[in-house]
Amino acid sequence: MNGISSGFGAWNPIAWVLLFAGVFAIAALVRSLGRVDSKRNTGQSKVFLSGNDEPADLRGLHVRGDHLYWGMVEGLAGYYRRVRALHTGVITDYVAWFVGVLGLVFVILALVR
Amino acid sequence: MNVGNVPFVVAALLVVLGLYTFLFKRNLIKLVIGISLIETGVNLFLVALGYRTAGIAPIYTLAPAGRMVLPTPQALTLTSIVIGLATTALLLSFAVFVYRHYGTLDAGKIKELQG
Amino acid sequence: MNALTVHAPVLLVAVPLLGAFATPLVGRFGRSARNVFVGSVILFTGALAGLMAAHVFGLGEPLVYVLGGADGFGVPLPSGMQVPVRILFEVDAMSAFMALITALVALAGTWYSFSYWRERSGGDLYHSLLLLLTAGIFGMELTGDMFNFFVFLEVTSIAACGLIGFRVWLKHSQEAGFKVMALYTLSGILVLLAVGLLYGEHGGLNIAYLASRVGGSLVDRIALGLLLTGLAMKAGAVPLHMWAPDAYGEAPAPTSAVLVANSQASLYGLFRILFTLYGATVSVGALGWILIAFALLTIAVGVTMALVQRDIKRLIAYSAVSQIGYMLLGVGVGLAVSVARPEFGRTAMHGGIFHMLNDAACIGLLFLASGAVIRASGTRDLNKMGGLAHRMGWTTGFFLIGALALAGVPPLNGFASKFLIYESSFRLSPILAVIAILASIMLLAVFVKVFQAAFLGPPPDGVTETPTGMLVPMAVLAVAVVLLGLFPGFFIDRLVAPAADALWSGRDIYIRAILGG
Amino acid sequence: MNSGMSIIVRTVTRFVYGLVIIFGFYVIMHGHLTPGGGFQGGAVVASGFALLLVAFGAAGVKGRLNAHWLQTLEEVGALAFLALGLLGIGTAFFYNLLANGGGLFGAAAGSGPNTGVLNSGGTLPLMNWAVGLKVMTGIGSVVIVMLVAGREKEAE
Repeated sequence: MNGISSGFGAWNPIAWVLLFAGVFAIAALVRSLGRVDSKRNTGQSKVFLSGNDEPADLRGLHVRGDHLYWGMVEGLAGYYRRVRALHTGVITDYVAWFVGVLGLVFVILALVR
Repeated sequence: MNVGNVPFVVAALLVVLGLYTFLFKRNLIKLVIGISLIETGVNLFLVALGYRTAGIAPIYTLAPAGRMVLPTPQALTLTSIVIGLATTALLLSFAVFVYRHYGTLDAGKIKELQG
Repeated sequence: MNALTVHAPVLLVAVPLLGAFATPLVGRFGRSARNVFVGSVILFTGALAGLMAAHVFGLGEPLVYVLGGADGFGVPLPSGMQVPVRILFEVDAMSAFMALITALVALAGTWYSFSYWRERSGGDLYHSLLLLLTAGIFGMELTGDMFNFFVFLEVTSIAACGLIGFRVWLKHSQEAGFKVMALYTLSGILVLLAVGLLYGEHGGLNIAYLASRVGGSLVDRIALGLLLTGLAMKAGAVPLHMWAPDAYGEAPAPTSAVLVANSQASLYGLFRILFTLYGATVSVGALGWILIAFALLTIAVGVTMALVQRDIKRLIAYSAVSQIGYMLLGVGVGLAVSVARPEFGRTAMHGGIFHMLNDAACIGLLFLASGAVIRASGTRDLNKMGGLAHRMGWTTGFFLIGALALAGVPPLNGFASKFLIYESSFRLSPILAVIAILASIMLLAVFVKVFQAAFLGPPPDGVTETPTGMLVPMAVLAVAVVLLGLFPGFFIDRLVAPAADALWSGRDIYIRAILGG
Repeated sequence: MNSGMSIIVRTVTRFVYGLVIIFGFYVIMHGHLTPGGGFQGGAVVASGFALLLVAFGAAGVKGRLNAHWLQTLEEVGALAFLALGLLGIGTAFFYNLLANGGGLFGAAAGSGPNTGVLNSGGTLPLMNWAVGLKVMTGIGSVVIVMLVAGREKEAE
């Protein structure tokens, strides 16, 4: 009753959660068996920033929204230039799209039986 | 009087004219007029659907003998006119406020929301 | 079967409508009186939707409610002829399912509004419009009459645009209001033209009556094209989606959540027309592939455009657009194979319909959370916010749940429905599944961006946790998301399967409920 | 700001205004018998309001037409309509409880051409009045709001 099946594969979230809990339990067990010899407030707990010192004032140091995925957006620049050009913001263009799709649907409906 | 298919032709013309206005005019007020034109065309189409040659209004009070036209499309048309009134009023109020904020009614210049 | 259940379909429209008109009057007695009134109206509506759904799902056949009389849907003339003129509501499992979705979202959105709407004036009319929108959505979902469908469509258009442009002092909301209203009106008029064509051809407006008469004639096809395009526009399918980011982005946050329910109601109308009204009279293969083409474009363009947005509301709006694509994909696959009826077609329908419920919960949650984010940071620009997680633990948690669920991360609910869509669309054509999965991964990337930009980073000054009044509706939706994710089998068996089967194989039952025989 | 139009228009408006409103009420009253009804009659009455506004200007009618009160009456009209619908909920929503029952608007009206009985139609005439109230006040307040919205700019 809990799982779902597509006739091709199956999915049971409770089993998945239990499995993950088991894996986490094993991981926690392994971790608890490890050595505890790291020391706080020494060089060991310092943030490593390519060898630079950690800035004293963190204010304003934040990876902003646009900084993420700029490489990907750059790679898809051609695609984005075209797609953004479609969203002109001019209402008449939107209506033109509507009329165009309407015509296309009419043509398809006229052709099929 | 036999009107034939004339109302349907006029309705189609009105719809096409309205779409033309909507596609090729840039003034917001003209766009609203275009919408009204399409609406009028559709309303005319609905009324014409119920028309019968030489029919009289479908009201029994002091009705002369004769065939009546179909009342349902008239009721539909009335409802659609009422809705059209509300949408037109709302669109025109938006146009007023857009003009206040942007200082123009040119649809080509009112495109800050894009992308 | 008590009186309340019998009258539930009409009361679901009448009660919010009554509330909408009475709200400005009650508002005279102060803000808290108005809140109590609106809150109890929407609670009562939700209870009615639940009652009606329980009844309809138990009944196994459509519940028919005739306005103005209990003696069937025809008026007998002196000549003995039955004229099918009465307006009626016909509620089958699909309608009841949609009513449940609407009730959930409207409940959360309205309760959220009480704390969200802080302006001194205008709150009465705002809540009035919100109730009007809810009434219109219920009407679209429950009606059994094409013309009534058009009327309720226009009611939702007017109420929705009133809400989008409600804050008249904001420049962009006016621009969005005009554009959205113009496009809504255009699609509404074309739906009316289609209704007129169907009326002229078959002499009736009742969906069941029309379904029994409709064939594949030229007029029927023109009407189908108009309805298909008009409703696809109102649902926000690419390339007719341009209004959607404007509308969702510029509306007040709780309204955006309810607007999603509005789009889904249009989608419901589209499915109702394709499956129940037209059935297999026009090539289902072609129609199914039209839907699939819409779906793929919607998924791809929606998610890629979401990635580059800088405005948080607009970003969520584009991801909402992409989710419409998943519903179209599931149902389109189901429609494309609905004559051959392989088992995976039914699975695809289940996925698509289940995704409507899941999407309403996750996107609603995200819009509500974005309202809290905007309230805290005072801006909608992702480049100017950051560090909210330091002070707003609950909001962060709810946003995370919504985002992960929408991106289809197991074990949350988005994955359960997308799983069914992937597996079944793979059976039709592997390309479909590949595009759907890739887009889902990209959606996760989109929300990583939002999460990083808004919640992580150094703590900002003067930010406090969201008020409890706004957190509780978010919590309700978050609990729904988690429950739907953890027990998908239960919900599919009880809710989704009857609803999807009402479309997939319920056409004859729908017609017989009205016409008998 | 010039309030209103010339003396000729104003004088004619004084004469015509009452007639327009009475005609509107007539159309509402006879909505169930003759062409027209709540919406049309309400629109006629509202056109009377618009006439006043055009002739006397926004300032000239400030005391007579109050948008606030119009909006309240609009809500009352809508609520009355819904309440009339709920009146028949014993049978079905919008069930015509009063028709053919004697009493208020309860006279039986025959089928086919007749001379028209004002006291017939059951809840229909009452609904016409509710709709008429809503429409006349609704359109009236829309006209006022739009006129004021247009004038504000000039006053600045």
